[in-house]
Formats: sequence, structure tokens, C-alpha cells
Amino acid sequence: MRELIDLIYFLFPLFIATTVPLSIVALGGLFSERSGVVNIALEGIMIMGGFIGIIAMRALIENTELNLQIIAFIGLFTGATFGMLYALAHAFASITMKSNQIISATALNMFAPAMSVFIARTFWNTSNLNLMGNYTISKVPILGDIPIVGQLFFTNAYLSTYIGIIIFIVATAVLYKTRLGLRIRSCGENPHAADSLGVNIYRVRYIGVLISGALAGMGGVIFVLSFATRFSGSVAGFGFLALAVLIFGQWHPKKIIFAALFFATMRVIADTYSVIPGLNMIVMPREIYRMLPYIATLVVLSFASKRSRAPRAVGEPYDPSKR
Amino acid sequence: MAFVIEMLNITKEFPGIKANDDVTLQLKQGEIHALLGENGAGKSTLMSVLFGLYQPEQGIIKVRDKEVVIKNPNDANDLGIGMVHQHFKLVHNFTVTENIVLGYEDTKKGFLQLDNARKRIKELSEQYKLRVDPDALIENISVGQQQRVEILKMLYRDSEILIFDEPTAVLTPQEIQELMKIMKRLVSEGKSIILITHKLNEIKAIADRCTILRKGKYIDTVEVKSTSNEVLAEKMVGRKISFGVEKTPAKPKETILKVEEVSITDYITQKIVVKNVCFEVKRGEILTIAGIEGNGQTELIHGITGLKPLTKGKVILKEQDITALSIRQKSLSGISHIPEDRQKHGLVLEYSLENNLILQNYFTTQFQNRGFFKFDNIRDHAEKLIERFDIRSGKGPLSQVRSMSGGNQQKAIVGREIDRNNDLLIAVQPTRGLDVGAIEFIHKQLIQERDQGKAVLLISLELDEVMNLSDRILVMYEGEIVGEFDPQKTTENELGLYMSGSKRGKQQ
Amino acid sequence: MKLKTLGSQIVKKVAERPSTISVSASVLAIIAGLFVGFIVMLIINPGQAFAGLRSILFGPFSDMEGGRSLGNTIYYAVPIILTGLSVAFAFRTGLFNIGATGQLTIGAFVAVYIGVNWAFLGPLHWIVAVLGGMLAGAFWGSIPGILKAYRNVHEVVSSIMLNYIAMYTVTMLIKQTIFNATSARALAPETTARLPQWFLGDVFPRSSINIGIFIAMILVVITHIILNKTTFGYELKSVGFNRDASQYAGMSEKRNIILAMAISGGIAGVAGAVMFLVTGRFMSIENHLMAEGFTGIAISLLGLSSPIGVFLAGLFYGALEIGGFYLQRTTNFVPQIIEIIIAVIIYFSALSLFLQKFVANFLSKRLKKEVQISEGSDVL
Amino acid sequence: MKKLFVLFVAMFIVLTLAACGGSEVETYEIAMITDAGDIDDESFNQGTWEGIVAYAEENNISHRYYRPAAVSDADYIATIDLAVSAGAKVVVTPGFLFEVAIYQAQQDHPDVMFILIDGVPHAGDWDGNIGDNTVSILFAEHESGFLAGYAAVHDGYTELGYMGGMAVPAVVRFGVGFVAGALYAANEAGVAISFPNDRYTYLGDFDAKDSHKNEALAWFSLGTEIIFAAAGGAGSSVMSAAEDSGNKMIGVDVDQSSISPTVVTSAMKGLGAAVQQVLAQFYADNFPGGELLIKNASEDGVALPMDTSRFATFSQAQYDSIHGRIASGAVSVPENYTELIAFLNAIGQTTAIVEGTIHP
Repeated sequence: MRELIDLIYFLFPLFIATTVPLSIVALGGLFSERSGVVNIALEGIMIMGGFIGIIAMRALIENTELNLQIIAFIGLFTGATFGMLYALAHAFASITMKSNQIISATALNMFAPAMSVFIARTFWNTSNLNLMGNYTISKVPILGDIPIVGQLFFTNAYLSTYIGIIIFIVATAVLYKTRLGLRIRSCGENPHAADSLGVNIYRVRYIGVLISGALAGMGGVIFVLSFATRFSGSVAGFGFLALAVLIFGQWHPKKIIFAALFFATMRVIADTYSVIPGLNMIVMPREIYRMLPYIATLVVLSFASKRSRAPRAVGEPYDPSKR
Repeated sequence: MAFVIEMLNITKEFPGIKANDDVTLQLKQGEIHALLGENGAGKSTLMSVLFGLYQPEQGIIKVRDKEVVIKNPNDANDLGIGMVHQHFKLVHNFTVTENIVLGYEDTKKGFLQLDNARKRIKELSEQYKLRVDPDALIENISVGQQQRVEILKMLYRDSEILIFDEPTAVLTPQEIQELMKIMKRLVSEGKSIILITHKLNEIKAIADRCTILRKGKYIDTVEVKSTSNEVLAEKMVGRKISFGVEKTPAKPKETILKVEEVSITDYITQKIVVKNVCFEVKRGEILTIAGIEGNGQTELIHGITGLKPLTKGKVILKEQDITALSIRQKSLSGISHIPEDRQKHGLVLEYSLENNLILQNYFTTQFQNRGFFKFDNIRDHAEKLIERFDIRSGKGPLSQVRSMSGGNQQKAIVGREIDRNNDLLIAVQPTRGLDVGAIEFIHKQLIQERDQGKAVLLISLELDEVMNLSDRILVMYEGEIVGEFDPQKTTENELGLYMSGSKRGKQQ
Repeated sequence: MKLKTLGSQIVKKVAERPSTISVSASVLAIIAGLFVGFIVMLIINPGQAFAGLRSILFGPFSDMEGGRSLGNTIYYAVPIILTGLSVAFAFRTGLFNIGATGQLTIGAFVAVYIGVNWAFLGPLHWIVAVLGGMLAGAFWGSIPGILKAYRNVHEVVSSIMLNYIAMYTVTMLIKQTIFNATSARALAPETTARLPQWFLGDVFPRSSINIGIFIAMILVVITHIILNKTTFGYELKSVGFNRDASQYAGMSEKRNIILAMAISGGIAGVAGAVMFLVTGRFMSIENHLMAEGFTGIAISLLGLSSPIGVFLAGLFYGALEIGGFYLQRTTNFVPQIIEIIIAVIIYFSALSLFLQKFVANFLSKRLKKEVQISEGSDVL
Repeated sequence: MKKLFVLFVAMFIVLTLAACGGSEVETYEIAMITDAGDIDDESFNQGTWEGIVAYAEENNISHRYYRPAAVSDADYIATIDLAVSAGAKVVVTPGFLFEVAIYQAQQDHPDVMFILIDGVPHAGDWDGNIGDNTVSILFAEHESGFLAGYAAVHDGYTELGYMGGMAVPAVVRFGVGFVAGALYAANEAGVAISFPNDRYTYLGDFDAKDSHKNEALAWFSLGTEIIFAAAGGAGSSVMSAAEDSGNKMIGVDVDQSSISPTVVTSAMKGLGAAVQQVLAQFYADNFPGGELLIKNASEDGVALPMDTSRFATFSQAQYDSIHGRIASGAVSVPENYTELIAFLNAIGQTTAIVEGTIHP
């Protein structure tokens, strides 16, 4: 029993650590797609946001004496800002220029890693930007002393976990409880209806794509802070996984959290099977463990997709004359 | 008399076409002003200009004698102009309330105040007798209710000038009566109405004045009371037209199609949409199924042609049970099908005309050999049909269908289906959205088919068409056949009562 | 005088074709991409920017001793043409095959496995290996097809998942079957299984070119014929353009989706086979998705999703790749500059609708005529 | 917009024409070709390059690196040809992937000198053939791993783990040496250490990512106190795990102590020094062509950075002692599983690690 509790205390933060970047980026994708713009550029935006965020943090660490958590916060904010700027390119192509949304996103995905490595090499002579410091919060005062909950949520946690929870609540509230959310959802389903009621489709879609850029950019920084001590031009395919989580979650915030949690759980279990009683007894090539999360997702999808519907107008540039 | 709206010398161009050419429209305070014209005459464009969806190249708009520029629907809304669009502008997975407040939301500290809106909507629907459930999802309510939502949208915005774009197309005669009452009530409370329509009797029944457009040009504005139907019609079409369709009495022969106890359950909503429907269509007759949109006609035809599976029942074609056959096999066993939605089902818009004309028989040896197309035959076939059915387009067989007009798209489908020379022709709303000329043409084709001994099954929402073309009429309501009529012995009103479910006959 | 009118008539004929406009839009996109790349070089190191641009532009002619750079241009283009073709074929049938990477990996493994083990096939060896790769890719591609047709699973998610599953499966299978433990990678295929060079080895000595280019050409022609000349292609495209109308016309939507994905996967599988059925290239067991599948998406889009367009775009990509390689001889730029240029080209090709309008306006002014704009349609 | 575009096209055409003009091509005497990794892989590419840069800058010699267009023998050969055409007099290639390419190149370019690190040229048949214009340098990574394992156990760590990137020869040697060193020290100190079979693994790639961090965290949670990560960039994820859980790790190839306080020490191999040494011989006209140089403890090819290491008890004296014993051959460090078992038998130790784990 004691072991089981310890196991949970051990695994839970890992589930959360993987769930947070996945779900934040997927929520970003949600805003873009609910407003009617497909965003497969999440990977590229994560890389761009992560890159600039890490540069900012390195500069702060070198030149200031700020608390690491404050630096992390500034890093997340910088990543979000530049993610947003980068997403602007996608918004311009797909909304103003009415381009094929997959092409411009593919370009963004190619550009980001090349550009980040190019810049890093040109200015720092290396593509590996190391980041000193331990960004975990060992224990949140007061809250960390609460039995069980304190242990699960408020010790050895990342700042990003709390930001992630806040983002989830805010995102859900924005989407379902505010004027902007109502308009975003209407633009993804029936832009002609929204247009006839004076909603500026272009503006709303820009906002949707920019929100996705901000969240994906932040997700890029979170990825680096959570899983490595440096940035080297890659986020290990998390952007694409987040896209999968978005579709898996059927374009719905709560389902996205569950999809992300499911996928993250499978992924963590696949990597930590050695500590899990039962699993560690089975002798299997590690590749089989590694592919389990993907297979499990496929299986779940094939049972859960029957009624899945993308937002009706997603992927189509808005053309007021086609009505 | 003061004008509330003046649209003076409006010109609006789209690439290659002048949709409005020097058009003027003046709306008086408290009147119902009809805007008459055929499909494609520029009525909707003119109203879209007034509503801020388009900017005119020339001309000015005055509201209450003040010149205004209406850049978007918000401006129109601020000026008290509201519009019920012909194709409802509703978000299918939003609630009634959400649809009504969209674009005109009341917020407090950034959060939507839907409770207030709901209360207001309830009040308005009481006041104007427009009953709807504020919390129902649009996809779950009837077309009539959806129209009420559209009207509520305008009332919710306190619009003073109301534009109705072809509002009766989807309603029963009774619902039309109801709508007219609502419109009169609105006018009596000081609102002004523009009614867009191509139906003369509606204008006669309700409008005070009427502005007529033809091919984008302004023709005339007349007092309705002092103008006869014939004059209105001539002004609208530009030539004398005959009302009614010439045809000889039917000579029905043996049964071609027999539908036995067919029921269909919708897969997604799990609702029963067609219930125990039975009927027969005979060689040499036109059988029409009338009814309001959304009462199961679409699903019934999809069931017969195989686009939707039957939950129960049999379809028998020429004494052969075809229930279990695939769509392709059904089609080959002798069904021609002019589908309801030409752009959704009838055509591949990205394909050329000639490729669309072989959509139903590209696989026959006439057009292919071992899987390779015989391009010469395809071209010949296309040229033959273009000639025979007068299909007009920019580049003949090579025209991209998307670039063709609705009427010519429909002619292409009608031509394709008739050319297949099958014993059964199913035509679902074959004239929807077409101008008078095209309607006449298609009606003639249908009657000709009947006279050549084909069985014709027609689905129509337009009572005029139903009365004029049919040899027998079935009325469908909520998935059931609720009555059978002889067009010679019934009236539009009687049909309307059955269509709205107020009356129902014996089960067959 | 007569000749002149004839000439202008030909010009007019060519200019009026919608394909002319979309192609010139792609060309403009390429120019824009190169221009941006040049600006970047100019900012980083103005002194070498011109030399850099020249290297990139004339990359295929950098090392003409025996036509090596020209031969290698083609050699690098082949897998990209094939993955581009794979993605384009799916696009034309309304599917987004983001899973070419996985199909390529599986195809490569099966081809190499046959290449290592089935030497008894003699002269047929390499043919069987390529076909094996194709079948394996087709099998892998059909999985998202089946899941979409019968379970409504979005092909983008299932393909992303299958990319990773393919990667781990192949790593595992290599370790268990054709592993070279000394260097921790797959064994080399037998000489009989490697793609022959035929006369190409004499035309382009010292280059790595092999008959892969002919395989690519054959597949380009076959897909072009399937898509444009056959009832099968007619059905596939119909389903892609308008699912409802295809159903109405009695086509089997499910069958077409599965077949389209299988064919798309099969082409990607061939790409995997030609990549690794060569001398001195070995399948790695490193857990990396192969980039060629993703590059294929870009190339398919640049080639306007038409087989012949993809072929040309693929060759162009090969030229850029080789240009980037020889850029190292003349300048000090970080090699990633080439990837930046390609990304910018792809981005501008996304703006092709705008560019097409630009070209159309330009031409219509010249010819005083309405010119029709096609949206990413078949070039030929 | 339109005018801008015309301007833009026109400008481009002008530039293209300008680009056609000739210009002087610079030459570079020392060339390095990167293998599958890039110049900053924090592994042998980077170590080699740093050695070249250090030597070249000190002696003011032109130098640069080249990246092949793809990972294959033909591409390597083409890249070597490119380097030679750009004036290379000496070409340095790190990694055994170059063995076949150098075999070819040493014949194609008899006037150019080649330095092959971590490999011996052969024609694809593993039959080594070092040309007169080639020097092969091999490192005794097992000795470096041995030092790390030995130091860790003497420093009081009793639960150890090893994470390699992929089972390439150098990484395998690091692992084998590490196991041997740990058990040798345990025997010496008379302590029992834990190094079970499932604490020895190859990650499958050299990337920093969540999977590697989670796996390291799992090991730490099971009681592992220190992990030796011979995994390039993936080491960064192990570091991150060590930071989060308050544990330690050992770096590889170069001194990694500055990246994270969790790095107790690093199992270094003197890539840079070896490259500099051979380059110096080349410029002093005594290039050891045809030789196979084995850089081991006796040649100062492998070491622990004692100045920056964060040992609690392991002392410089202890280090000097064990280093001396290896250098003198008193301790013969095993480099594969068979040798490992023999080595352990000789000192009366056993290991739970099976052959399939070390040589997958």
C-alpha cells in the first residue's frame, strides 16, 4: 500500500509535466481551429517561441540577479509573445491572403528549426543553448503542507503546471462564457452567419490564430524547462502530438485535457515501466513500450471517433461571395 | 410622405457582371414595400448593399434623409436596419439565444449575460407570438422555428426597418398567413418592411408598393393596388408569360416503383425520420410528394436511391426487389435522380461540364475501355446534351461547372438524368432557385418524360409547382404520408392544412 | 510579319492556359524565396552574399567533372519526388497524408530485409526488393485509410501516430533481424539488391545517380495517367472533391479512400526502397522520423499536387540541396540557410492565389482578355 | 503592392546577373567533415572541431568544417572531394562511419593527409588498411568509463546506472568500462554496490526529450544515486532529471561540469588534444602516416577533470593511483562483455548485467 502511494506520488507529477505542454499547445490549436483556421504549424511555433524564450532567459540569468521563477515567467511570456508574432505569418497567409492553410503552416514548420539553428550558430557558434538552473518549485508555502493534495500538486512542481491550469480555466471560460468566445466559435462553424451579424470574421480569426501562437510559443518554453536543460532547435514532435491531441479531444477543451492526460499517462508509463509493479516483470523490447502510447491512442480513436466532427468551416478561407 | 430609406442610383459590380445597375429604391415609413424580380435580378445584392455586406461602386444611401455609408452589418444595425436572409444565417450547434445575441452581445466584466438575453427573447416572443425555446439547439428545431429565430434577431436589435428575403419559400400556406399577420403587426407598430419575393400573389396580399428589378436594372416602382398581376409579371420577366403549365391528362399504365412500409432512422440523431411510407408510381404519371422542408422527403428519396439505409420496408422497381442493392446497382436497374442539392450531390464543381455529364455512367463501355477513358465519346456526349438541353457556358464542354450559372448547372443535371432514359425519374425540387425561363424549360421536360411513358416522382415544396405539374399528390408530414389528393379536386389551402399537420387523412 | 503574329498567337495561347498562371505563380514564389535568402545572406555577410546566391542558383553545375553535381542533383531529388508524389496523390483524392514518413520507413525496412536475405533471387533481387518496399508502404498507408473509412478516424492523427509506431517497429525489427551490432545499424543489402546505375554511371561518373530516377519517372507517368486518363482516377478525384456527389454517383467512398491511401503509401514505400537500396547507406536504429516524408508535403504543394509539377519541384529541391552543399566551398554561411530559403519558397507558394491574380492581371492587361485563375489544379 | 512586386522581380534579376560574375574562392588548409551529427553535438564532432580550432587559431592556419548532404559513404566521399578542391591539405573525420569513405579517399588523394578518429579505414569488409597518408586514432573509452565508475563508487555512491545514446562502439566501450570500474572499486573498498541489469540501457537516440528524462526520474525514484549518461544531447534530459530529483549524474566526452551542478564528474576523452597533437606533427613534417594511434590512459587520451569534479571523498591521490595502474597495464580494462566477465572473475566479482543488454 505504502509503495503504491509512493508510486502515485512519483508518477503523478510526471503525468502532469507531460500533460501541461501538450494540452496548452492543443488548447492553442483549439482557438485557431474553432475560429476556422487549421493550424498544423504548432510544431514550428513551439520551436520559435521556445527559442526566443530561452534566449531571453539566458540573457536575464547572465545579466541580472532575478529569482529563477521570475525569469521562468518572463521566459514564458517572451515565448508567448514571439509565438504570437510568428503565428501572425500564418494568419496573414491563411486569412488575409486566403491561402491554402496547410502550405503556409508547412512553411512555418520548416522555417522555425532552420532559423533557430541558423541564428544560434551565427551568433553563439552552437545550436545548443544551455540553460542553467533548476526550475522546479520544491514546495509551495502553506499549500504544500496539505496532506495528499499538497504532496501531489504543490511539491516538486513546475510554475508551468499552475500556469497551465490557469490557462485551461481561462481558455474554457473565454470560449464559452465571453463575447469573444461566442464569436470565435461562430466563425469556425458558420462565418456567413457571423458576418451577417456584423462580426468581423477576419479580426476574429486573426485573434484565434494569435492566441494559438501565444499558447504554442509558451508551450515551447515549457517543453524546454520541463524536459531538458537546453534548447537545440527541436521540441521532439510535441507540436504534432498536440495537434493529434486536439483532434483526439474533438475540439473541446475538457476532452482535450482528458486526451492529453491519457496520452501523457501512456507516454510516461512507457518510459517509467521499470518502476511499475507488473510491467517491470514483463520482458519486452523497449520499442514496444515506446510505441504503446501511440497504439493506445489509435485504438481509443477508432472507438471514439464515430461522431467526431471538426468545426464545419475549418480550413476554408472566408469568402463573403460564396454563400 | 417621408422616406425612411432611400437607395439612389446604386451600382454594384462583381467581376464580369453588373449585379445592380443604377437601381433606386425608396421606402416609406410604415409601409410594406415589395422588391420584385426573378432569381438573379439583383434583389439580394441590393439588399446586401443596404445591409452593409457589400459596398456599392456608385450611388448613395439615405436613412431618414441623412446620407449614410453602411460599411458593415453593425452600421446597418445601428441605423435600425435588420434582415431575414433567404438562407438562414444560423450557427447549427448554437442555442437559439446564442444565435440571437451573436454580434450584439451584452457583457458584464467581459462575461456574456445570457440570462438577461433569454428573458428579453421570451418577452419578445410573447409580444409578437413567435414561439421558440431559447435554449434549443438550432439543429434540433424546425425550419419554421428557425425563421422565427431570424425575426427575433431583428426585434432583439430593435430594428425599425426590416428586410425579408424570400421568407415564404419554406413555409406552408398557413404559416405564410401567420407570417403575414406578423408583418402587419410589425408595420402597425411603426416598423417599415422590405419584402423580397418573386411571388405575385404575396405582393398582392400584403404589399403597399412594389419596386421591380430585371437583370440588375431598375424597371419601375408601382402602387400594388392599382396594378394587375399580368402587368407586374410582364415587368418582372420582360415579356408576356403564361401562367400554368400546358399538359394533357395523364394516362397511367403499369406500376414502375412500389415503396412498401419504408422507415428510416437518422443515424446521428437517432430520430425516426420516415415512418411506414407506402406508395406507387406508375408509368405515364407524375406523382408529387408535397410537404414542408424537413418532413422526411429528403430522407425518403435517399432511402429509395440508396444514399441512406432503410431501417425497414422494401423498394420494388419493375417488380424486382431492389432494397438491398447498392446505389450503383439501383441506378443501373432504372432510376434517374435529379438530386435536391445540385452542388452537394448533383455535381463535382471542380470538374468540367463534360466530366459532370458522365458522372452517372462514366464506367459504361460507351466512355471507357479497360478503365481508360474514350475522350472523343465523352466530348460527343457532352456536345449532344449541350445542344439538346440548351446548356449555356463559357467554354462549352470544357467549362468548369463552378463558373456556370445555377440554371445551367441544373439543366446539365436534368439533361444528364433524362438522357439516361430510365423508366423512373426522381426529381427533387428541380426548379429551386431558378428563373422563370429555366423553370418553364424544366417543367416542360418533366411533362415530356411523362408523356413518353416514364414514371416521374417529383418532390416539391412550391405549391404552385405541385398544383401545376402533378397527376397525383401525396402530402408528407413528420415522416408520414398524411393524405393523397387529386390536383383537380383540391386547393392550396387544403394541402397546406395537411402539410402543417393540422389535418390528416386515413393511413393508406 | 506573319511570323510575328504567329509568335504572338502562341504566346497568347500559352498565356491563356490556367496552368501558365499557376506555374508562373510557383516561379514567382521561388524567386521570392531566393530573394529572402539573399537578403538574409546580405545581412549576415554582405561580402559573400553574391557568391552564396550563385552557388545556390548554379548548384547542379558546381562540379562538372564527370557531371558529378548534376548526377547527384538527380540522386537527391528522387526520394523527394517520390514522397512528394505520395503526398500529392493523396491530396488529389482529398486526403492529407502526413504519414509518408512512416510508410517510407516501413517500405525501406522491407526492401532492405529482402535485400539482405533473399540473394537467391539473382538478377530479380532488386526488383523484388523495391516491390516489397512498395507493398509494405501500401499496407502501412492503408491503415489510416481503413480507420478513416470505417471508423471515421481523422487521417492526420492516425498518420502521426503511425509514423511513430513505424519508427519503433522498424528499430525493433532491425535489431532482431538485420542488425549489424558492430556499427549499431542495419546490414547492407546484397550487391544484387542495390539499384543498378546502367548507363547513368557513364553519363555521370563519380556521382551516386542510379536508376531510381527512372522508377520515379515511371511512377510520375503512371500516377498522371491514373489521375487524368482513367475511370479509377476519375473516381478518386471525385471522392476528393465532393464526397456526397461521388456517393450519389454510386462510387464506393470507403474503397476509394482505402485505395488512395494504399497507393499513396506504396509510392512512399518505393521512396524508402530507393533511398536504402544503394551502396554505403544504412538504415539507422536511431529514433528519428525521417525528414523526407515531411519535405514531400512541401514539394507536393510547390508542385501544385500534379505528378509532373511534383517531378519538377523535386528536381528543383535536389538542385537547392546540392546548391547548399557546394555553398560550403565558396562561403562561410551556416548550411541551414538552404532550409530557410526552401521554407520561404513554400510560404510564398502558399500565397499563390495572390500571385496568380498578380500574373493574371499582368497577362490580361497585356492580352486585354479575361484570364481564368485555377486554384491549385492539375498543371497539365 | 503591384509596383513593389515588379521592383522586386527586377531587383532580383539584376542580382542574379551580378551573381554570375566571378569572385575569388578562399581556400582552407585544415578541413573537418562532420558525420551524422552536427558540429555542436557535444560529442566527437564538437570535440574534434574544438581541437582543430584551437590549433589552427594558435598557428594562424585557415580551417573550416563541411557537412555532407546525407549520411552515406558516397556523400562522405563527395564531401572529402569538396574539401580537397577547396584547398584542404589535411582532412579530419570523426566517427567510425567514415571508415569506408577514408579507405577510398586515401587512394584518391595521395597528397592529402587524413586523420580518422574512432575508426580504421577498410573497404567495407572490416579488414583494416591504413594508408600512408592516413592516421587512425582510437580512444580507450572503456578506460574513461572505468575511471568514472571507479571514482563514483569510491565517492560513496552505491546505486549506479548507465544510459548510452545508441549502441555504437564508443558508447558500448564507455558502458563496459563504467561497469568494470564500479565493481573494481566496490571490490577494493569492500562495499556492496547495486548495478542491476535494468539500470543499463541505450536510449535509442541522442536527443533531449521527455522520455529520457522520465526514464531517468524513474531510476532515481528506485534508488539510483548516480547515472552515467554517454548520450550526447540526451544527457541534458538526464541532468534535468537529476536536478528535479536532487540526484547526480556523470557527463561524457568533454567536461560538462559547467552546465549543471548535478554533474559530479565527466568521463573525458582527449579528442581535441589528440587532434592538435597530430596536426602539430603534420606541420612539423612528421605526420605519422599509416599508424594506428590508440589514445588511452598511458597516452593521456582519457581522464576525469579532477579540478572541476564535485567529489565528496574521492581524492586526487586516489585518482592518480588508479590512472597510473591503468596506464601501466596493471589494470587491464575490458572493452566488451566477454572481457568484462573475465575481468570480474579475476577479482571475484559478478554482474547481473547480461550480454544482450550490453550488445543488443
